[in-house]
Amino acid sequence: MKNERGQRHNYVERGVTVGFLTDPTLCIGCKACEVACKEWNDVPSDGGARAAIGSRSYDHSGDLGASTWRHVKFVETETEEGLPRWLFLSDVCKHCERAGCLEACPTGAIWRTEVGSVLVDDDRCNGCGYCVVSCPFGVIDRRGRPTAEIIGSIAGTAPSSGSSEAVAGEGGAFKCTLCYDRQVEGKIPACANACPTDSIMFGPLVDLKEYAQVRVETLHQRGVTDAVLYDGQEGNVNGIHAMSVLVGGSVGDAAGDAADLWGQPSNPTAPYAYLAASWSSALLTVVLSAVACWLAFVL
Amino acid sequence: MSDRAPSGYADRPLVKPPVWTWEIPVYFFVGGVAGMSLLIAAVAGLARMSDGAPALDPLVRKCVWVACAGAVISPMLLISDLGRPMRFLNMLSRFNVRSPMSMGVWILVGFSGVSGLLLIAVNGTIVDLPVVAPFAGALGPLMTTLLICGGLFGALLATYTGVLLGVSTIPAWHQNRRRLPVHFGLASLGSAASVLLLFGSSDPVLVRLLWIAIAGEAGIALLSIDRSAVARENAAVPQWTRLPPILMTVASAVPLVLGLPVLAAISFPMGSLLSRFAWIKVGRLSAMTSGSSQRD
Amino acid sequence: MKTRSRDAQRPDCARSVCPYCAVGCGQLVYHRDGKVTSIEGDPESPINAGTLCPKGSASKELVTHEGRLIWAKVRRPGASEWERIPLEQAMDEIAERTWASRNRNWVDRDADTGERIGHTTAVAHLGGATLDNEENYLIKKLFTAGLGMVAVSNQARI
Amino acid sequence: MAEAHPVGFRWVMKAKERGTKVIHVDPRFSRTSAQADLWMPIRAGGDLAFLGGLISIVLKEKAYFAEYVEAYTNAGALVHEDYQGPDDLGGLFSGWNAESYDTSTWQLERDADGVLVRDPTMEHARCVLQVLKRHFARYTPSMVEEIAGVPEQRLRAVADHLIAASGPVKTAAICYAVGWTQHSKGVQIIRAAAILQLLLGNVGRPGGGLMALRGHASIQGSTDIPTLYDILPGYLKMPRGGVGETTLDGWCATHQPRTGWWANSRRYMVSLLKAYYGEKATHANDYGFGLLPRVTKDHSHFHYWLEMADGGIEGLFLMGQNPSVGAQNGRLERKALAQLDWLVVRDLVEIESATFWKDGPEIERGELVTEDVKTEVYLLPAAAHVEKAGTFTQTQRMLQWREQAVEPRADQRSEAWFVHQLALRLQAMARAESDSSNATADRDAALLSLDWWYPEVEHGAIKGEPQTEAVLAEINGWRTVDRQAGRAAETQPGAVCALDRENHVHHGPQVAGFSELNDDGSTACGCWIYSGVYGPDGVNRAYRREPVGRYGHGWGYAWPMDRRILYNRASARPDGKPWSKGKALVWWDDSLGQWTGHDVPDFPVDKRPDTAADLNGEGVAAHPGDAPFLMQDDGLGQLFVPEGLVDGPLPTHYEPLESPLANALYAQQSDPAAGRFDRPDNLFADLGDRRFPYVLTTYRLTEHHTAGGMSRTLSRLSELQPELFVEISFELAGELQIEDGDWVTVVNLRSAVEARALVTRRMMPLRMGSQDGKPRVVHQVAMPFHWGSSGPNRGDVVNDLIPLSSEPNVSIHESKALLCDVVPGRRPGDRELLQWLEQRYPELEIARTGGVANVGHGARSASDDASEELV
Repeated sequence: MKNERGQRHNYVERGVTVGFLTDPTLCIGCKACEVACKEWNDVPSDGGARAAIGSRSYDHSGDLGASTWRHVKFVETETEEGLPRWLFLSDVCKHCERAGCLEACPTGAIWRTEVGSVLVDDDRCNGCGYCVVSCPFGVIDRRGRPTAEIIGSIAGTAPSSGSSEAVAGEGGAFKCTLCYDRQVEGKIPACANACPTDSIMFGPLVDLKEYAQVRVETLHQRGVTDAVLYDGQEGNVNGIHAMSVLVGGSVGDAAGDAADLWGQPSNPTAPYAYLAASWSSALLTVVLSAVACWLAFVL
Repeated sequence: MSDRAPSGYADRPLVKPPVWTWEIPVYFFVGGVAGMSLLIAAVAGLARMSDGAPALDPLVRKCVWVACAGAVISPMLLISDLGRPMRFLNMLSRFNVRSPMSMGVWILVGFSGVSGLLLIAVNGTIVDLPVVAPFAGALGPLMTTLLICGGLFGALLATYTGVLLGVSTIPAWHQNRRRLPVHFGLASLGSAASVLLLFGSSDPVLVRLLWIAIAGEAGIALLSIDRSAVARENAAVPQWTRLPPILMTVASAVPLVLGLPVLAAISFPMGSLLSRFAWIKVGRLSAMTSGSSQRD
Repeated sequence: MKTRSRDAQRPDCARSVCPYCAVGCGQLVYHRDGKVTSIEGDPESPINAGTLCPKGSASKELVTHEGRLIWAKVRRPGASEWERIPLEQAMDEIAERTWASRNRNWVDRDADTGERIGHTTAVAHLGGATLDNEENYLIKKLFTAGLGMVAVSNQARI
Repeated sequence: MAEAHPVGFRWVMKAKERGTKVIHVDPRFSRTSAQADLWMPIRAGGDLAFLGGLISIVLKEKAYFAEYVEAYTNAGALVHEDYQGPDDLGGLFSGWNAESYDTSTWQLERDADGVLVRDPTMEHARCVLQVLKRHFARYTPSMVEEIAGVPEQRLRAVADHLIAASGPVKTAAICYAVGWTQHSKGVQIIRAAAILQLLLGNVGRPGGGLMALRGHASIQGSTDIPTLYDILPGYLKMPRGGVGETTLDGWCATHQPRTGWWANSRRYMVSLLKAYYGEKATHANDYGFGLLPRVTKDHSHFHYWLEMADGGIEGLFLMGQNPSVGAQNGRLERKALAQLDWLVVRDLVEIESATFWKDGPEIERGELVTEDVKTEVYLLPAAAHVEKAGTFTQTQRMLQWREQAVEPRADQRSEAWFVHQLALRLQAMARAESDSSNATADRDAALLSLDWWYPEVEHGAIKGEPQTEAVLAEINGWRTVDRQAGRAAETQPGAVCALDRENHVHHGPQVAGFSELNDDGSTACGCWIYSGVYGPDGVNRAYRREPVGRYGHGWGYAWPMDRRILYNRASARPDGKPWSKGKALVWWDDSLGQWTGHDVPDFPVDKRPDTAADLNGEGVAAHPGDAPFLMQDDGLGQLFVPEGLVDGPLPTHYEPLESPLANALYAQQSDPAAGRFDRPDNLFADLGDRRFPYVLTTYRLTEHHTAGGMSRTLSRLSELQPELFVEISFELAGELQIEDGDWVTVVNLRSAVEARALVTRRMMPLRMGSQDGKPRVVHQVAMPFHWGSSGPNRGDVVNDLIPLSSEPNVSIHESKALLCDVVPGRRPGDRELLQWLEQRYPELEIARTGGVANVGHGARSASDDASEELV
């Protein structure tokens, strides 16, 4: 399976559900995906929650967020013989099958496109911020004030260049758009287009799923026995469109500690799971308080 | 293999902290007070019915005034917290049952509408208008339905905010998704009663309501002492977040017992307001410590 | 829903090569109304097949960021600030200084053997690895074959 | 390679997916190591010992590709009787006379007709193969471990992989970059790799060879058409003063061998002179050969920079280079700029080299005072790669034409415009002066003879831009037209850009390739190796974009003659058949009576493989049909190099100029012919100086570009690597009690640099033999060198830590293996830095003050035995 860079695809017209498969065993940690994404989408510099030097190997982008839509993670570990082992993985919004952000959005700004990607319409979003606390992967964020200040004040790292002047698109929620505007043109997303080693694979989700199984199997045969597929089947998001192979966890584990190592939830839970319990409690309170008032009056 | 753990991301936050600032906790408090005062108005009006029409005694009038004040202030607070305030109308472009934020907006709209009508109705000027005269007979049941709707919207307004936090990925919030609506409801009820007391209404019902709220809060406090969210054990939780339960229970009960209701009517709402700020702060800390290696 | 698609009206697209390292990745430079809109890998290049590294991917910012010099500037001896200078005047002044320094330090013949040397070591040049072949050709032709400058060097040093 | 050539590494990854073994040798476990099958940690400076170890194994176990070595290399040639190697002379070769080598004892035996005497069995005691075996005999696995820190079984693993991947059916490739070249013995390290590849039969074959991963977009171009002091376009040597090269014949006597491709030198030089001086280059005036300036010493960057530091240079042009950050001994580099009368800087941004007088470190430290710096600095904006058309030559010798996308803005201009406008002005001044008096006739003869004919084009608001296609046409070469015989009415067929600025016919049809160049003035050619890029068919081959076949012919133009793999005759057996079906590249086709294959044959197309050598033939005709290495005099791969290298015919391990170890193999500590520029502001630490216990090496990051002018100024790259750091092992960090992310200061005799400590397991202490009974452990620290004092993303200049030095053959500096100390905490502020340095290392103050050590400066280092000095 290969990224089709020369020809134009017509996934949008045919409504084909597309996605990413990221394979860390091909990644060289060059961060071309981070730069290509920002250049194509004019994403401003993420001077905000900057991971200070020394806290995360060569990863200074810190986290996905409103101004970092692709984020290469670096893990330094060791082989059995005690030789260094350096792993890289390009993280991105998961475009969940059932997306917490989409369900939380009160303005309908977040919608699912014909290719199954979850897209924030920057012209509708009024920055209410509820999607930010509804994403089980901690991806989407509101740009500019006050997220940077909040994180800065808590994590004790004042935003290094928390520039006060207005940031482009300030106040809106942002995340990876799976380059919907490129896809309308029949082009593949900017990150997959740039990736020198095709570690980021873009294509129909069905084909990616099939290829992912084959790839994990091949890796196991080749001795990369700790390779597992992280496809979001656990938890309640019913699968994710941006899958990745994970390495570095313990051999043969279900994706548990590999997910932990890479800072991914092993059991991503979109908040809709809590609706019933919370609303019922609210309605019960309404009734009880009405009764309480009645009693207070009548006695 | 050396004992050195791999430099991984297990200690990095799994979810993002809330982006809301002071306007939201204040709105939770103001909305709660306004909401519950309309509930009190409704119950008061219906409990003291006379000849098919709810009594519009001074307590009900005050409650409606408080509700209307809340109905005016709340939207301003919500809109000011938006990243793009000028687009607040987009919230009204759809009705999304699965989003507590969307439901909350419609509850607030409903509440504001009803409290507006009640304000007019309660002031009696409408009754003398010649155009209204022929419907005089229907006023009683109209007032009843208005009060019932107001009470319903009011109570929902006071409790949906609990659902707003409860239905989220923030561990400290969703782990308390059942407790939060109850807590916000009771806190609002008690605060509404206190506010009315402070506005000079001496109706003994208010003190009883305050007692109910205090008892409720004491119950919740006892329940949550044993386990509660990751926030409690987390060392980074500032001390002041432990203050609200005390204010709303002991610090309110003692003045009541000593016959100083005004003191209680100050302590309780203060505890209630502080509690909203505490839950936001705890929510942020909970997000920042949501890394898999810190999972409790 | 407004899609900000850059290719909607097919702006011109220049075929170029990345200015950073010597791998020589092909680049497509999309531009409209005299401005570069985006730069990505050239899918037909057998070298990079449409891919780019982080530096190559940053080419658009490289050619459009505000830190780029736009106006010629000169710092007069002892001055503590730059001052603007018209480009033509700068060229004249540079030509005069080159001419003067070269002639003042012209070595026509070897003092002992009388052998023709015909060079100056008082005017030097550094740079070239990031320039075009045509530019390096003109530099060597003018400076060495024309002016007799021998102190000509660049990053390669082979 | 994944770090500095990520897209080049795409193809290594594709090969790895198909089973190719990838071995990475590097002092630091980098992103390349992360994807390699085998990482080889090595002590910076031990590369040649490591390669010698591999050669020694290949020779001892006769694992070399015998048929290839016997036929295609000078393995069988006999070395001069009086030749003596480093084992005999304590690390030197015979012929060393304290300053340089007399190479007479290195010559190979020739018979009466001058043909090489070769022992086909390669057993003769004096034959090159046996000399090689003796030379590398002591590079045993244990010796390699002691010198390079490479464990024995790991060296064995690499040898096994290389041997298994060589021979008729398989090939192995070696890719290298400045990690090998930037050493005081850099050329010899490459030589060792070349010997290894020749022995394994990997040169000239698909998937084999030795590839230099060059660093800049057109650095290959800037050596092919060189802005370098000692060569002319096409690697023709610049005439030197005092060695009898006053005439063309004199020059040809030394640079035109009778045999081998260089026999054509005269035709290329005359054609170049015709391109330079046009009609003024005639048979009568030796085609203007006398007009060329003579080289009298080493005029390369460091050498003339030291003259500049001593006030010997008045003016400097900086065109696309930022020495204040990118060059070694930054303090000396920047202070030297202050000695200039005038400086012209042409760049995209306001680089440190343009603002040394304003906010350079020396200003902060008080070493320079703005008002006292008299240098007049012109800062002219340059056009970017999308704002001008032209060709780059990438690392596989391929020329690629760039289309111009947009117009430059305001004063932004291309370098071509700048040089063209400067040339017009200078020629006008020369004409004015020569009209008034002919005293200066001799001095300005060259400038006035210069054929500056370039037609101009207008684009956007810019006038006076020389037509780039015209310059490329001149580079390709054409048949000259006798313009005195009246104006030719119209251009001849096959001519390209034939009208000059006055619309007169300037030249005739383009030549199709360098085989058409003559030495009678009938042809002109700006760079013979590029000839063929813009032929008579008017097709600019650098502009082609239709790749065909495995090697992408039809995309761009690889010199020479669009050949993709050099010496590919060696991909066929002596009898012309491919070594194996899978590795067939070029072979003899009997039916066609020609060489054919997947690449342009690097051999006379119709010369049969069994052709005997023509004893008095000229050039390649003198070679037999089975001599692939056309550029060499004997057409053979040079395992032993009798001529052309100034520091020895065979690679020999020497320690870096600053090393923690004594040379374990020979008494000679470092390369005898390497230059150290011993000066007060360029001191080296002596062997065993315990004040500098750690090995320092430098490298590049993927996210930044050399001196940072094209990356630190971009937000999208800067935020990926926001701060300077130094990579330190957990073990060393433990000894120094520093944590990941702490500030540390790296200091040596040149300067002190502060950086964040990145404590990692990717830097490993090396166990290297033993020292006074205990196993010796050597710690290494590694630093990227992109940061500087200007622009939004600033940091200390790592190159300040590195002394000027020059490798004997190409005068490249040694910046990959040095010594340093690592001190926890930030360095003192700029004001106190120099005093702090001199306190730590009194010899700095002695050097600065010329011998008077000020007692008042406090603590003395243990090694200081100077008598008590009065204040």
